[in-house]
Amino acid sequence: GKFGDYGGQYVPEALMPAIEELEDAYERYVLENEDGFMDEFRRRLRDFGGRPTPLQRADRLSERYDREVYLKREDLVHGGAHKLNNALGQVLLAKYMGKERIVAETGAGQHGTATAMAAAHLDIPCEIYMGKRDINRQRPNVFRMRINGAEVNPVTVGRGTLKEAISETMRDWATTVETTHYVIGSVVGPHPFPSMVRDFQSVISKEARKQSREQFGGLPDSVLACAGGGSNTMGAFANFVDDEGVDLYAVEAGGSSLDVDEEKGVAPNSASLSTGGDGILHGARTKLLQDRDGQIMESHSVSSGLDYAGVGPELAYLVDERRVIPVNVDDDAALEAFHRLSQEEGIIPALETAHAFAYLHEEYENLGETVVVNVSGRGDKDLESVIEETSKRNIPNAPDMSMFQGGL
Amino acid sequence: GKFGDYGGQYVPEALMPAIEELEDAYERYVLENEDGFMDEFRRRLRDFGGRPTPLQRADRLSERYDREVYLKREDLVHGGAHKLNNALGQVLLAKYMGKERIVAETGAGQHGTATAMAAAHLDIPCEIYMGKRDINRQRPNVFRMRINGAEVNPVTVGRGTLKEAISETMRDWATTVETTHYVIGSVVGPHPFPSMVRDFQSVISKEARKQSREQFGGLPDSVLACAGGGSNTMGAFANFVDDEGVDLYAVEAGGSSLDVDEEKGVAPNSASLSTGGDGILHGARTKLLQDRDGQIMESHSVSSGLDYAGVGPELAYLVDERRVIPVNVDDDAALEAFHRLSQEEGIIPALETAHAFAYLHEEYENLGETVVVNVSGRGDKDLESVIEETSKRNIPNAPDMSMFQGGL
Amino acid sequence: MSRVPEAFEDGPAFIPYLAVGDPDYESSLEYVEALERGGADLIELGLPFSEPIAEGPTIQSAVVRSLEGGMTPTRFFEFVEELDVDVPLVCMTYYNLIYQYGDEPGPRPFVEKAAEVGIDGFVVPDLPAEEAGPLREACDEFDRDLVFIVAPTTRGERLERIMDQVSGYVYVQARLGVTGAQEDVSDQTGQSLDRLAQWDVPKAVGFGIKTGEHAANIVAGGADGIIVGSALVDIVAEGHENGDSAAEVADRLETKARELKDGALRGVEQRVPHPERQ
Amino acid sequence: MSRVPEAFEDGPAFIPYLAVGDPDYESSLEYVEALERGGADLIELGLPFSEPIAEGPTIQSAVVRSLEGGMTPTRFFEFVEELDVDVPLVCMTYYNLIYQYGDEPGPRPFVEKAAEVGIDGFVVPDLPAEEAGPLREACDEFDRDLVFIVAPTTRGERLERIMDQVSGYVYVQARLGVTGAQEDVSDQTGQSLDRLAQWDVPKAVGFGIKTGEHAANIVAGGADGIIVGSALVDIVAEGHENGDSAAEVADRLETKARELKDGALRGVEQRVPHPERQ
Repeated sequence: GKFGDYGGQYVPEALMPAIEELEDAYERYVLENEDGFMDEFRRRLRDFGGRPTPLQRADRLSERYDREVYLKREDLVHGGAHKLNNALGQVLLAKYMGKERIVAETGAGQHGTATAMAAAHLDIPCEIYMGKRDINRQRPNVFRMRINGAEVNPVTVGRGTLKEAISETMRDWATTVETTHYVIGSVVGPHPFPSMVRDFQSVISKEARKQSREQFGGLPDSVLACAGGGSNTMGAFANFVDDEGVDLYAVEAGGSSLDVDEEKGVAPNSASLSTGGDGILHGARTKLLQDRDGQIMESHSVSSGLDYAGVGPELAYLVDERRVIPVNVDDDAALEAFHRLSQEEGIIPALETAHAFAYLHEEYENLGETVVVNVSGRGDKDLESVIEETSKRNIPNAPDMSMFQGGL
Repeated sequence: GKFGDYGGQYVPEALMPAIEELEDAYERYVLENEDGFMDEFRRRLRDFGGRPTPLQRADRLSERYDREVYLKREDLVHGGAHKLNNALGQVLLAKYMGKERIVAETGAGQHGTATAMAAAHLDIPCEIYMGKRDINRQRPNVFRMRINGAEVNPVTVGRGTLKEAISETMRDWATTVETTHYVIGSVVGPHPFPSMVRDFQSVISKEARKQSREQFGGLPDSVLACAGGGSNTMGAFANFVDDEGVDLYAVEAGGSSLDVDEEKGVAPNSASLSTGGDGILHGARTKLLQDRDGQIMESHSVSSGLDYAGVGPELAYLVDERRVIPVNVDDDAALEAFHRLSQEEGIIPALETAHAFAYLHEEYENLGETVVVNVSGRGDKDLESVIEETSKRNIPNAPDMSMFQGGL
Repeated sequence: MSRVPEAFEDGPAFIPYLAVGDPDYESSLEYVEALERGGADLIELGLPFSEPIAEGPTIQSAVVRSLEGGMTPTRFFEFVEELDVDVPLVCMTYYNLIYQYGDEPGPRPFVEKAAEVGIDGFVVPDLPAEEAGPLREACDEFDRDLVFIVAPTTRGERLERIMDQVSGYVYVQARLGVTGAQEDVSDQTGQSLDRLAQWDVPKAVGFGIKTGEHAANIVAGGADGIIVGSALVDIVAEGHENGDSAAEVADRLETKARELKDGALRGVEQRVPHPERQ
Repeated sequence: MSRVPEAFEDGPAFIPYLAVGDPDYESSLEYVEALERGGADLIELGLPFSEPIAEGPTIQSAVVRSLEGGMTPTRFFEFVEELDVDVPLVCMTYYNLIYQYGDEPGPRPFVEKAAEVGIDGFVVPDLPAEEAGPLREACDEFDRDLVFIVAPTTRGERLERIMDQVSGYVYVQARLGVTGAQEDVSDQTGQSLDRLAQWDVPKAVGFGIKTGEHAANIVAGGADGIIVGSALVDIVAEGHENGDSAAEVADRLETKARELKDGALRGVEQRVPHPERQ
C-alpha cells in the first residue's frame, strides 16, 4: 500500500473495514482474476468501452515538430475519456463484491459521467457528488449523468469544487459503507485505490507499448500525459516505467502562475508535483498544494479536470525517484494547444489533454525522435469554457470568437 | 448510376463535368483502389476514426425483450457518429483528385462536424452550409466546426433547415466546381454520391457481419437502423442485402403524425420511405415528401438529423423490391427510447438512433432471435433538444426534468 | 408548332425572364406584358419550385414570394392562358414539377397542357441531357422545343450529347455559378461560343447580364440572343419592398427591357469577323 | 504527564467538543470556559483543517467559520495557553496539520509544542492505527495520550491493533456516519461496548448525543464517558447567526453542558449488571 513514503490509508476508522474489504477484493479479483473478473472487465472494456483505442500518427504535428508524434486516442473511449477504464473496473468490482450502490465524486464531470454510464450499464444505482461551482462550469456533463439515471448531489461547502466533492463522498461512504462502493476517480485516496485505479488505467500503456512495437518497431523516446489527480498519467506510464529509455513527462496545470498567495490560501495553479510539498490529503500521503501550516490551498486551472490540490502518491514517488519528469504549462499555452490540435489534426481535445500538447509545443526539441502523447479525453465538454476563456485572452491561433457570443 | 428507376443525375449542367470527374475518381480510387486509396482510407478510418467499432451485446435489452440484442457501436467513431466514415472517405478522395477546398451541408450538424474534422485532419480548407434554424438547434456542433477551423455559413432562405442548406451548397459548388469538392453527407444526391457514400459507410455492415459470425456464430435475424437520408441505414444494410435470411428494417421518423397538411405544404414527419412518392430532389429520383404538384414539403422530426424530405435512392429501390422494410416510430416513442437506452445500457444515443430502439421496443416480438441495432451516433449533441422536448411531453421513463431548467 | 425560331429571325433576340406570380399573380401579368412592350423577342416564364438549386439569391427570393402568393402549376397554366403577349414563351422550371403533373407519371401531361396554353418550349435547369429522354419525347410529340443549358465547363462528348437533343436555342451560361447579377461578363462566354460554332442552333447567352452595355458586348461577341433574369427580378423585388404600384414597376421593367434590347441591337453593329468562327 | 485519566476518576466523564476559533478567537475562549463551568471533565478542542472529511455539516460549518477567522495551529496553541480551565484537554485535528508543524517533518514538533501549552492528548480522525506509529512515538516521548476512534464496523484484528496503541480513552463511535446530531442512539453502541469490554481503557461514546436523556442512556449502557460535539456547535452557530452576544451563547453552552453532565450522572444510577460484560 505504499510507494516509498507515499500512499497509505489515512481515513476515518469507520471506513477502514470497507477499505480492507476492498483491498481483499482488489487482490482476489483484480490481481488474481478470481471468478474471471479481469476477463469480464477486458471484454466489457472492449465491447462497451470501445477498446483498443488507436495509436495514431499525427501527420501534421509530426511535420511541424520534425519528429514522429503519435497520439494515444483515449478520447475515443465510450464517454469521451480514459475515465471509463477505471469507472467500469470499479463498478464491476462493486458488483463482484455484492455492493448495492455506487457513489462517486466528480470535478470536471468526466469521472461522474463515466461512472454514471458504467452504473447504468451494470444496473446498479449511482449517486454523484459534484461541487456547485463545477456543476455550473460543466452543465452538459451534469445532464449526461442525470440522463444516465444517476443522482447528482451538489456540494455547496467551501469553494464547491473537486476537493469538497471528494470530502463529501467520503462522508457518504462513511455512513453507507456496508452496502456502498465509492468509485474514486483517480489514482488518489487510500490504498488500494491508487494501485487499483492505476491497474485499471494501465490498459492505456499496455496497448500503446504493443502498438508502438507494431507501428514503428520500437518504443517511444518520450511519453507525455497531463496530470491532475494522475489517472491518465499513471495509465499512460505504467507499462513504460521499466523501460529506462522511455522518458515520462507528467504535464501539470501551471494555471496563471506558479506563485502562491499564502495569505489567501490560493495557488493559481494545480502543479502539485512541480511545486507541492509532502503531506496528507484524502487518505494518502502525497505531494500537495498547502500553506505552511498544512492547510490545503485552493488550486486553479483553466481546466476543471486538472484543478486539484493533490496528486496520486505513486506519481509523487516516481517523481522523487526521477523516473517521471514533472513539468507544467500555463493556461494560455493550454488554450493555444487546444486550438492547434483542433485545427491541425481534427481532434478537439479536452482542456486537460491540451496541457500535454502545449508542453510538446514548447519542448519538442528535447523529446527525442518518437513521442507518444496521451489524448486523455475529448473536448466537447469544454466548449463553453474554451469560448469564455479564449475570449478574455489573446490566443494567437484562436478562431474568430464573435460568432460564439451568447454561448451555447 | 441507377437503382431501378431511382437515382440518376438531375443537376445543373454546370455541375455535370464535376460529377463526371467524380464518377471517374470513384471508379478508379474507390472501386479499383488506384494509388492505394482504399488502403489509406481504411488505415485512416482505423487510426483516426477508431475503427473497428464493437458489436456489443446489450445485456439488459436482451433480457427485457427476451432475445439477443446486439449494438453496432458507431457512436464510438471519432466525432460521435458514423458520419466520419463518409466524410473521411470523401475528403481523402478530394485530396486524391487534387481539389483545394471542401464544401458540405449539414442538418443536425453531425455531417458538418465530421467533415470539419476530416478536413482539419487532411489539411484542406472547409466551408459548411447550415440552415439558420438548425444552427440555433445545434449550437454545440456549430462551435465544434468553428473550433476545427471550418467556416460555417448560415442559410437563411426558406425554413433554414437541411434541404435549404443542400441547395445552397449545390449553388456554391456550381460556382467553384473546378477547385472544390462537395462532400454530400448521405446516400443522396446525384450519382455517384449514393453509391460512393454507401461504399464508404458499408464498413459498418462489413464489420457487423464478421463480428456476428465471430460472436454468435451466424447472422442476425434482423438489422435495424434509423433512416433520414439513409447513410447509416445503407451502411448497416449493404453487406447483408444478399443474405436473404436477414430482415432489414429502415426506421423513419414518424414525427407527430403520418398525416400531411397539403394546404400548408407540411408533413409532420420525415417518413419518405413509408409515405412518400416518387419524385426528383437534389439530383436524384427517389421517394420524397411532396404535395400533389411536386413541391417539396416541410418535413418534421424531433431529431433534426432525420428531418429531411427525401431519402437515398437505393433505399427507395430496396423498399420497392421488398428487401428493406420501411417502418416508423413517432417523436414520443423516440424520446422514450432515448431515455431507456441511456438509463438501461449506459449509452446516450443520438435522437436519430433512438428511433431504431423505439421500433425494437414496439415490435421486438417479430424481429427473430437475434437483432442487431445500429447505434448510429451518440446523443451529446441532442441534450438541449431532449431536455426541451421531454419537458413538453409526458415521457414515462424520463428523469425528473426540474434540475434541467435554464438549459445548458 | 413551337414559335421559338421566330424570336431569332430578326437579329439578336432579347430574352427576359421573370418568375410567374412574383410578387403576385396580377402584378406578374402586367410585368410580363411590360417586357414585351420593352422589346422582348421571347419570354422565359419561371414556374417556381420549392428547391431552386440552380438559382442565386435574387431569383430564390422571387420563388419564395411567388410560392407564398399561392403559385402552382395549375395557376401557372391559367396565367399563361390569360397573358396577352404575342412573343414565344418558354417555361423554365425544375423537373419534379414537370414529372408530377397530371394523372400519369412522367412529363407528357405537363407538356401536353403547356402546349395547349401556348408554351413553346422548356428550360429545365436540373435536367441534364442524360435524363432528358422522356421529356424530349413529349416535346417531340407536341412539337415543342427543349432548350438546354451549356456551361463553360461543358466540353467534348457531353457537349455533343446536349447538342443532339437541344432545340429552339441553346442557353449559353456565361460563367460558372448560379443565376444572378454580376458586373463582369466572362471571357468564358467567347470560348463557349467558339465551341458551339459548329452547330446551327441559335445561341442565347445568360448569367450576369445587367445592362445594355453588357448586352452589346455579348452580342458583339457572337451571341444570337441575350437572356436576362436577375436584373429584372431585382426591379420587381425593389418595387415590392418599396410598396410601389404595379404600374410603376411595369414602367421600370419596360425601360430596362428597352435598354437591354437596344444594347443587343447595338452589339450587332459592333461585331467583328472572327477568324475561328465562320 | 497527561491528565486525561483524571477525567474518568469520578464517575462518567462528560467530554464536550468545540472547534477552536468558532466563530472567533475571543468568543471561543469564553465558550470553552463555559463548558468547564457546566461540568466538563475533559474538553476536546478542535483545530480546524481545511478538508474535514470525517465531519458532518454542523462541524464543517464551524471549521469554515474558524478558518475564515484566521485560526492556525500557532493561534491554536496561543489559545490553549490563554485558556483558563483546569480540566484535561485533548486536541482533535487532522493528521496533515500535525505532520506539517514545525521545522522537522513528522509529528514530533507538534506534540512537543502541544505538551508545552498543556494539551494532554490527541484524537486524529484520519489517522488509523496502521499509520499512527510516528505519532504514537511522539506521544510516548512527551507523555501524552493518543485516543483512537472505534467504529461499529471495527472488529477482530483491527480492533486489537487499535487497542494496542490507544491510551487515555477510546472514542466509541455510536453509529456509522459522520459527526452530527441525530435522534436515535444506536444499538450498535451496546455491541461496540461489548466488544471492548476486555480492555481496561475508559470507553467514551460519541456521535449523535444531543440531550441529557441520550447521555443517561449511553452511560446506563456501560459507557465511561460521553462525547458531545454537534449539539454544542449548533448553539454556537445559532448564536452567531442571530448576532447574540458571546456571554449569552456561553450561558446557553453552560446550561446545555450541565444537562448533559447531569444526564451522564443519572445514567450511572440506571446501570444494570450486564451478564456478558463482567
